[in-house]
Amino acid sequence: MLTRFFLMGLDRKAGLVLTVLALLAVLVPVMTLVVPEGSPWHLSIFSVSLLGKYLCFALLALALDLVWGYVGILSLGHAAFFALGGYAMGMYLMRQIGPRGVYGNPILPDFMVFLNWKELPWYWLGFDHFAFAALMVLVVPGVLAFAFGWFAFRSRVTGVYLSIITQALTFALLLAFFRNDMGFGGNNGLTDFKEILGYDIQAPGTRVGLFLATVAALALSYMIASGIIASKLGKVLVAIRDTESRVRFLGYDTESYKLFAWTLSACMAGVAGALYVPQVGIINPSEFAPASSIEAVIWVAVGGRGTLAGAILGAVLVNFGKSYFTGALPELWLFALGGLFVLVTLFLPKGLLGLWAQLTARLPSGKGKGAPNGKTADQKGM
Amino acid sequence: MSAEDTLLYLDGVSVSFDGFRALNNLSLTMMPGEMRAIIGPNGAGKTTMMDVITGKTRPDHGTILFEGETDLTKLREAGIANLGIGRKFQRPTVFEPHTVWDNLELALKAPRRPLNTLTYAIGRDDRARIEEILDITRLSPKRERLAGSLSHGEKQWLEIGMLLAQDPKLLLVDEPVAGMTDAETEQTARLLCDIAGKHSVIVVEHDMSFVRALGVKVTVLAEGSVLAEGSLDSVSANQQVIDVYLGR
Amino acid sequence: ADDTIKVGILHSLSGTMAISETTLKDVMLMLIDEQNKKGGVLGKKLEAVVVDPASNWPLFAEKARELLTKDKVAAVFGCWTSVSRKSVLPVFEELNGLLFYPVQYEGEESSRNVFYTGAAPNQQAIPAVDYLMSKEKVQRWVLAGTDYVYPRTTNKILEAYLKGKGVKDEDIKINYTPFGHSDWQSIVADIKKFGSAGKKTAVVSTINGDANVPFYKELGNQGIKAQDIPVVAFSVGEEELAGIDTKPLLGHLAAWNYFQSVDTPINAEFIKNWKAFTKNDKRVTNDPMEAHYIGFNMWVKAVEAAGTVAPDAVIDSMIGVSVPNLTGGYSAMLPNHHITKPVLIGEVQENGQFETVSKTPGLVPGDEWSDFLPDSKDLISDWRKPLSCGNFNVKTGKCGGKGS
Amino acid sequence: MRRAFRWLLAACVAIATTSAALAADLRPLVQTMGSGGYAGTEKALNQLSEAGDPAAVPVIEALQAGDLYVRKADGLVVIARKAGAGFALTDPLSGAVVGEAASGAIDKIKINNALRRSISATLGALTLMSPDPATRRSAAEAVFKSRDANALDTLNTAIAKEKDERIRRVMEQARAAVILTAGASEGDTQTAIATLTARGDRDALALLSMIAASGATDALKTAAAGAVAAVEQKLMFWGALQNLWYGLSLGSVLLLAAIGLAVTFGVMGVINMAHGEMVMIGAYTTFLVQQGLRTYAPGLTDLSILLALPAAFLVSGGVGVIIERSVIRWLYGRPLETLLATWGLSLALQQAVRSLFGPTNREVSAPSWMSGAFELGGLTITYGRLWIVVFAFAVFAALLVALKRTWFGLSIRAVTQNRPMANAMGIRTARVDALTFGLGSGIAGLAGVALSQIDNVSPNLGQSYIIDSFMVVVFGGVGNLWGTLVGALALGSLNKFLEPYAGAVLGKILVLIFIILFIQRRPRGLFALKGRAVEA
Amino acid sequence: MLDVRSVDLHYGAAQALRGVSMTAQIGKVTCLVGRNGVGKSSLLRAIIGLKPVSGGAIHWDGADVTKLAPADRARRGIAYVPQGREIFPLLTVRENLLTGYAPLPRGKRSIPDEVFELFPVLDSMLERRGGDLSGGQQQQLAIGRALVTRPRLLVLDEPTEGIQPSIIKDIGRAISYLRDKGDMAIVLVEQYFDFARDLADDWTVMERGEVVLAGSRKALNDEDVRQYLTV
Ligand SMILES: Nc1ncnc2c1ncn2[C@@H]1O[C@H](COP(=O)(O)OP(=O)(O)OP(=O)(O)O)[C@@H](O)[C@H]1O
Ligand SMILES: Nc1ncnc2c1ncn2[C@@H]1O[C@H](COP(=O)(O)OP(=O)(O)OP(=O)(O)O)[C@@H](O)[C@H]1O
Ligand SMILES: NC(N)=O
Ligand SMILES: [Mg+2]
Ligand SMILES: [Mg+2]
Repeated sequence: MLTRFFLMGLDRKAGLVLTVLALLAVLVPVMTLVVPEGSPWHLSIFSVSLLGKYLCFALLALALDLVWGYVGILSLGHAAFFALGGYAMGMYLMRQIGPRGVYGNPILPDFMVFLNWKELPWYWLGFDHFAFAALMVLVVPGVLAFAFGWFAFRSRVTGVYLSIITQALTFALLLAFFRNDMGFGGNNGLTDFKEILGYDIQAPGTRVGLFLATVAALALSYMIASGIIASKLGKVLVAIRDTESRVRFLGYDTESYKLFAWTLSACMAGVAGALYVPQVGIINPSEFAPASSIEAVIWVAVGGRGTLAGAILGAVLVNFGKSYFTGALPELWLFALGGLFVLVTLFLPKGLLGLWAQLTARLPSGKGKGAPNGKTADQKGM
Repeated sequence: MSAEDTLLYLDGVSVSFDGFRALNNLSLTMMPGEMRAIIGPNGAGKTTMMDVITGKTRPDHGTILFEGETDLTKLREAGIANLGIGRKFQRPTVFEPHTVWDNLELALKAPRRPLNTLTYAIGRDDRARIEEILDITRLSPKRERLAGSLSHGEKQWLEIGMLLAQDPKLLLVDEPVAGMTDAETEQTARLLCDIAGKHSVIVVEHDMSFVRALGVKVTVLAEGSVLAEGSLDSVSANQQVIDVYLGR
Repeated sequence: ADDTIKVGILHSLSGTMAISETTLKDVMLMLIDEQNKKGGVLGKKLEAVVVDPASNWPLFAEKARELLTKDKVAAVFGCWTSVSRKSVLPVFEELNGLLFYPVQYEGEESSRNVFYTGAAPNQQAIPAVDYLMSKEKVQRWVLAGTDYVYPRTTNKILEAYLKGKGVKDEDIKINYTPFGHSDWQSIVADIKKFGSAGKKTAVVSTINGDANVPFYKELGNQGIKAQDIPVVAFSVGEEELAGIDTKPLLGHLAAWNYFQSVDTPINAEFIKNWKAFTKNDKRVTNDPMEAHYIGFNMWVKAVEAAGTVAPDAVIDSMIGVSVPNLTGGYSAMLPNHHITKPVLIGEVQENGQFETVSKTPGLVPGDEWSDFLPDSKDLISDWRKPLSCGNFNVKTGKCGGKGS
Repeated sequence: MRRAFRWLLAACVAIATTSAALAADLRPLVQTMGSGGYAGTEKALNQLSEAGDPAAVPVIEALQAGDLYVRKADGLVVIARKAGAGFALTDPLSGAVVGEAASGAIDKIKINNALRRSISATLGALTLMSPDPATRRSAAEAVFKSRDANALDTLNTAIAKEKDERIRRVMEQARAAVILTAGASEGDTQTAIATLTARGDRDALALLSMIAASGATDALKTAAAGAVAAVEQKLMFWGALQNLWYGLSLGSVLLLAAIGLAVTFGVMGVINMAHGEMVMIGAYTTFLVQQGLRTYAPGLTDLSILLALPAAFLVSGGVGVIIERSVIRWLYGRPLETLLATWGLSLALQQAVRSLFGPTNREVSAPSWMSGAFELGGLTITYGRLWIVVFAFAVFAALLVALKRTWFGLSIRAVTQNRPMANAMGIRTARVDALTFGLGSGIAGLAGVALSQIDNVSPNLGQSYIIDSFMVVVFGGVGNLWGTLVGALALGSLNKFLEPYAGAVLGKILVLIFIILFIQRRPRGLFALKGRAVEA
Repeated sequence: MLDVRSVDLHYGAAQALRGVSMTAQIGKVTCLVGRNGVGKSSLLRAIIGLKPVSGGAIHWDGADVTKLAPADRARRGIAYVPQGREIFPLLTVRENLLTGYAPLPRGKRSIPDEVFELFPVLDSMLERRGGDLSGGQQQQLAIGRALVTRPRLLVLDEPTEGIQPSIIKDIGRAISYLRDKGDMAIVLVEQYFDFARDLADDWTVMERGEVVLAGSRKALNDEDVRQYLTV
């Protein structure tokens, strides 16, 4: 049954995405660890972590696209789930520092020591175990999303109202995590990690390992998401996006559908955050900033909303652009990026992948999925 | 009359919007298998009555019972639909980004929980049923078309098809033949007559030839309550009905 | 290998911190330019590599890595906020790079790869409070700050310090606000209230960045005069004042290690060059700029002493290097990678400058581990061999903080 | 201006009432002001104060104004005022012209806060008998603050001579403060307590609490304690009102920031992420206007804000029109993509301003009529905030009228509700769209003018208001102008109500949580549109 | 006179109109009929200008209006009663009617009495929001709104849809009245055959995007037309 579910989502596009990911999973380790450093085919560890970071963002974008592209819930607070997953992982990593912190306190992280904390707060307990932390990576964002969604969907909060309260949620979390009193390191966040599962976090092997884990998580999430989309559940979700009330009159309890997709999406975002933190080496409240969530929305839009592959493509391309431009055009890059966003909206109304869809639609087997001109789907959306 | 034997039982239902009474102490009963035509002036409250039955609008007062026991005013839309009450809207409302086929598949009677739909695989029976409905609605050639690209009348047909696919106990049909040619009107009337018997149907229409073709009991609503009830001929002869509705 | 030596500049040019950091990028470009006019370093020209970490902390780490591995810079001058420094710190330690950090900060850190040219708390906060206590006879204190680590830690240190001086709990009021806080009406009114209890009151402000302008505007409008309730700030310099009408703020204070108004020939020269370099007669100078000036000159000197830009050699030769600061003395790099600096207290003037009203007689050595925090008072840092330790515990005689 | 006037008056007094001999006595004291750094100046000032001779007033005022200098050549203390390239020197006591000097030839006598305090106290004591009522009044206030026992005799004389009831009251309060601080007979103390209770402000409270805690007799202590209670009661009442005012004032800032968005987003449905940048452009326009006036018409600088209003409206509005014509117009019916495009525009606009004006704050100074504060009962109301409140309401009312009562407003609403049909009705939708977006942007520009008075004029200005603005519009109910008004005021007041209890950070968090919970109860905002019309 | 000359129209790749030509004379009602989806509404959209044509030309009053925006066509006296009403949901009934002022010069801006005479219900609901009206009331509003513009070419897309019989009769009378005033051309798309037959001066019959039959009522008998409407 499970295989059938996964196979269902496997169309040509999915095949392409998975092939690319598989290629990455093979090529990247070889090019970094096997190919000698002088060779033009060598990939530096720096690039591996960078790629890993892009893929984490891609996973976040995928999660967002699931709810926005297919259910019409425009979350302007998805980075909150990402950050919570990241914090859960960060807490584990902090605990792994052990007595190697500057104050040499075996239990308390440095920031607690210098703020005179005497003992570990209760919510830090258990995070010295990887399994517990890994569970929390799913549970914390999942439970928050479930609770939030349960109330919001039941109250029939939709459209911009939903978007804005998701933004309020992440903004409130931002302010809360900024507070040193919260016990998460305030603005400085969690950083200076040493090892993960006993491996030196900066060792090339570990970095490649983390990268592979990210590829695997992204591939799995992609398969889950496209499986859902291809199922009848997916059709119900799209119908909800378009005309929710009509779906209700057909007897579907739309709230539980939305809650399902929403919670699943939050968990995916949490996983993305958890993989992100060890690769970039820091988690701090700015991940909760509303702008981070908006950026994630932008990645999806650039890639093509409602096309899972587009979300991935958009996240990788925009972030690659950001990395590249901030180095190459440090004083002009905002023009480049801003201009890119404007041009994409004007000339690629369905995102980069819309271009692909347009091209393939001409081919005889194109079944013409998606709205005729993007109009109907968007009018009600958000 | 006791509520128990009825399929639908409305008693003293009132709805007002900002002081305007759209339904005024409306009472109406439907027996299982019955088909009823409802006519009445524009703004009489016909659509509002359907809204109240299907949970779209909450009544200010009054009782609405389904199958003599279920209090519909306590339920939400999906719950009501799952009891077996289906509806066609006055303005055709279909899932525009879905194909005609998918619209029907979504409407098709089947378990409605998320897990059910996640694991749903279309079977031979379901396929056959959809084909059948496509034939009835003459949308077969357009099965792969997106519903959003259908013309007005085609959407009307698609929505009727969706209602059939749902296979509800009670069908609420709001102006099914608006925008249809005379021939299609006749065909629709036949279709509804076929359905009646096994199902109960409430039809709202302004097309008198259509109502005549149905040949069922007619209820005339005006200003939110029942003005007259009886055969079409008897209500057409009613002077009040002529004054407010039929005209000269 | 090449005929240039690359120097990385890691300051935000966009986002919330651009307002402060862009200037530091410019001053670095000027310093590098001047050095090149003098013939460069080790006979090679210096080449600046500018990147924009965009006020985004993970991006700081990424850009640091890029500078060190891709551009192979010999040293990096950068960061402003503590979080950005914390974010890049593991990168510099892993890749054995050099970071010069030019901003006053909360202390409690000493890395082999970082040189802290801004003030530690004992080079700014403590002397400022001393001044208020002795010269302004302040007895009651409002510690107002932005809610993040630098103000929190500074206030923690100050609280301990003040209590040590006999200030009672009820005479200390601590208030935190979010970043970018812009509505100061009630807080300023509260300060006024707190200050009208009959005891001389002062505000110690660790309010950061954007929040300062509305704060001072509100102070001015509600008529809090420096002679009644003076405000001493640690994050307000000439650059920040340039955005405010300073007439109502006459006499409010700031504690720094440098003011543009400092009347020394070397400073006059610096200011002249700066205005020429930026082609803008109105550009002001400030303390973190001086810190970069000192840090850069120290690096040049250390590289020349070591004869190479190889990190290990430079790190070793940095300690003890002494270069002129802009206030007329010499600043020296200490074994704890902090430097010696004079502490100046200045009062805001109508022209947006500070007038020095107090200057420490000698130079104050930067103290990385505060003596006023229980867990750090036994720690010292000394990067000279053989100790080579950033957190040596003098009680246990071991490197590595309190533990083993 | 006023200072010069006062100086003149004081100078007249000095000449009229003092003999030349006395002035001669002061001269050596004045001469010592320039030596010994702050401590030396302070010492000389104290001696001047003890001398109690009003002839010293011009000297001290010059010191306060930073006009007192030492001539390097001979150490002579002079008043120096800028004249042409150099300075015109006068004798501080006689006012006689001494000569001229280049700026390098004289040294300013510097003052610090401690000195400023002494100066106010001394001037207070010395000017209690000034013929100018305003001077006397501020002198009395200065003495009240300094509680300088030296001033007691003069104060008594002044009270006896004072004819103006209100000034005498302040003098009596000053006297009470001096007495309570220095200690006096029980009877005098009782009177002082009564006087201060009548004053009833925080300063009075501080003094009264002091007596309540450490009065000489139990009777005094009880009297003072009673007075403390009475004053506290009163202050609490005013405190609550004050808080309400803060709420209103914050609310009107939110309203101003949000109201343009209520047009571009609320009415037009454009998720306008560049709204904040329109505000920012308005603020920079204000800066430019002020800068321009400073250079070309310095006399009009006080009016710069007024001139900036139309300018900012036109500039921001113009930018809005350009944006609409070039980008937004392709996106109607695709509201989500407006988010992407306007976000891009917002990045580019920020960077453009950064490149043009530099990354740092720009100074926009407050005109005199927007500076300072006045007391209204126990309320302190700053002029700046007051004008912003008035302005916010004026803009709101104007917009309301424009949208509800004019043909243009009707076209806007028709176009935004059904663009093709409006076009078919004969409404030129393209023009209406451009003007509507321009209107919203122009209003944002107006907000920028106001915000330049209380916040940073920096490239980040807009970013700090965009989220709040969206919250306000959505909280109030999208598409409902009244909702925006009430939403802004409600959120502002709630914030100010929470702040004293929870602190600014937690207060803000609580407000956000409140918004989340509130939307659960009213999923379409405060002033939700109901009925078929919206569901359709 | 309206003169549509071999117009083509596409939705994306799908062609909805193929070389359609028709005319409508001043003082006459031209009835356009055909089964669902044959392209009647598409033709009307082309005439109004809401959908650009991909070939052919549209002339009105002797001028080529093919390239004009809908608003400019409205200013030349073309008014439209769309299928599905398309009233402005959040405007009140009064405001909906006032939008009809757009093409009128200031002096002529008033609501003609005949609107309220025809549809008294509108008069009693002036302050209600258009979107709250019942379906039939909205249809009446849509016709009323078009009349406010004092059109010289009135284009109606199934105006009787959802309207109670007595008012259908009123609308029929209104259309004949407007025709009989002699200064207006009327194009009427109608499925309700009896209604159309009573009003039609000329017929145009469509099938699959093409005009298959056209002519005056005298020239064609009912059965000629009807054959294209059966299933
Ligand atoms: N949300 C609302 N606000 C105000 N009035 C409303 C609202 N909903 C319905 N009405 C009014 O209630 C009355 C009944 O409307 P309803 O749609 O039920 O009429 P109907 O009988 O279906 O008419 P029709 O035959 O024209 O479809 C109408 O006058 C309508 O204007
Ligand atoms: N927005 C659209 N996108 C794509 N195709 C469309 C669109 N609107 C109409 N069509 C198609 O164009 C053809 C003509 O449609 P049109 O609406 O003109 O028909 P009609 O004659 O008015 O039918 P009805 O009597 O049902 O209103 C139909 O096949 C329809 O599917
Ligand atoms: N180090 C600071 N000022 O954040
Ligand atoms: Mg109806
Ligand atoms: Mg049609």
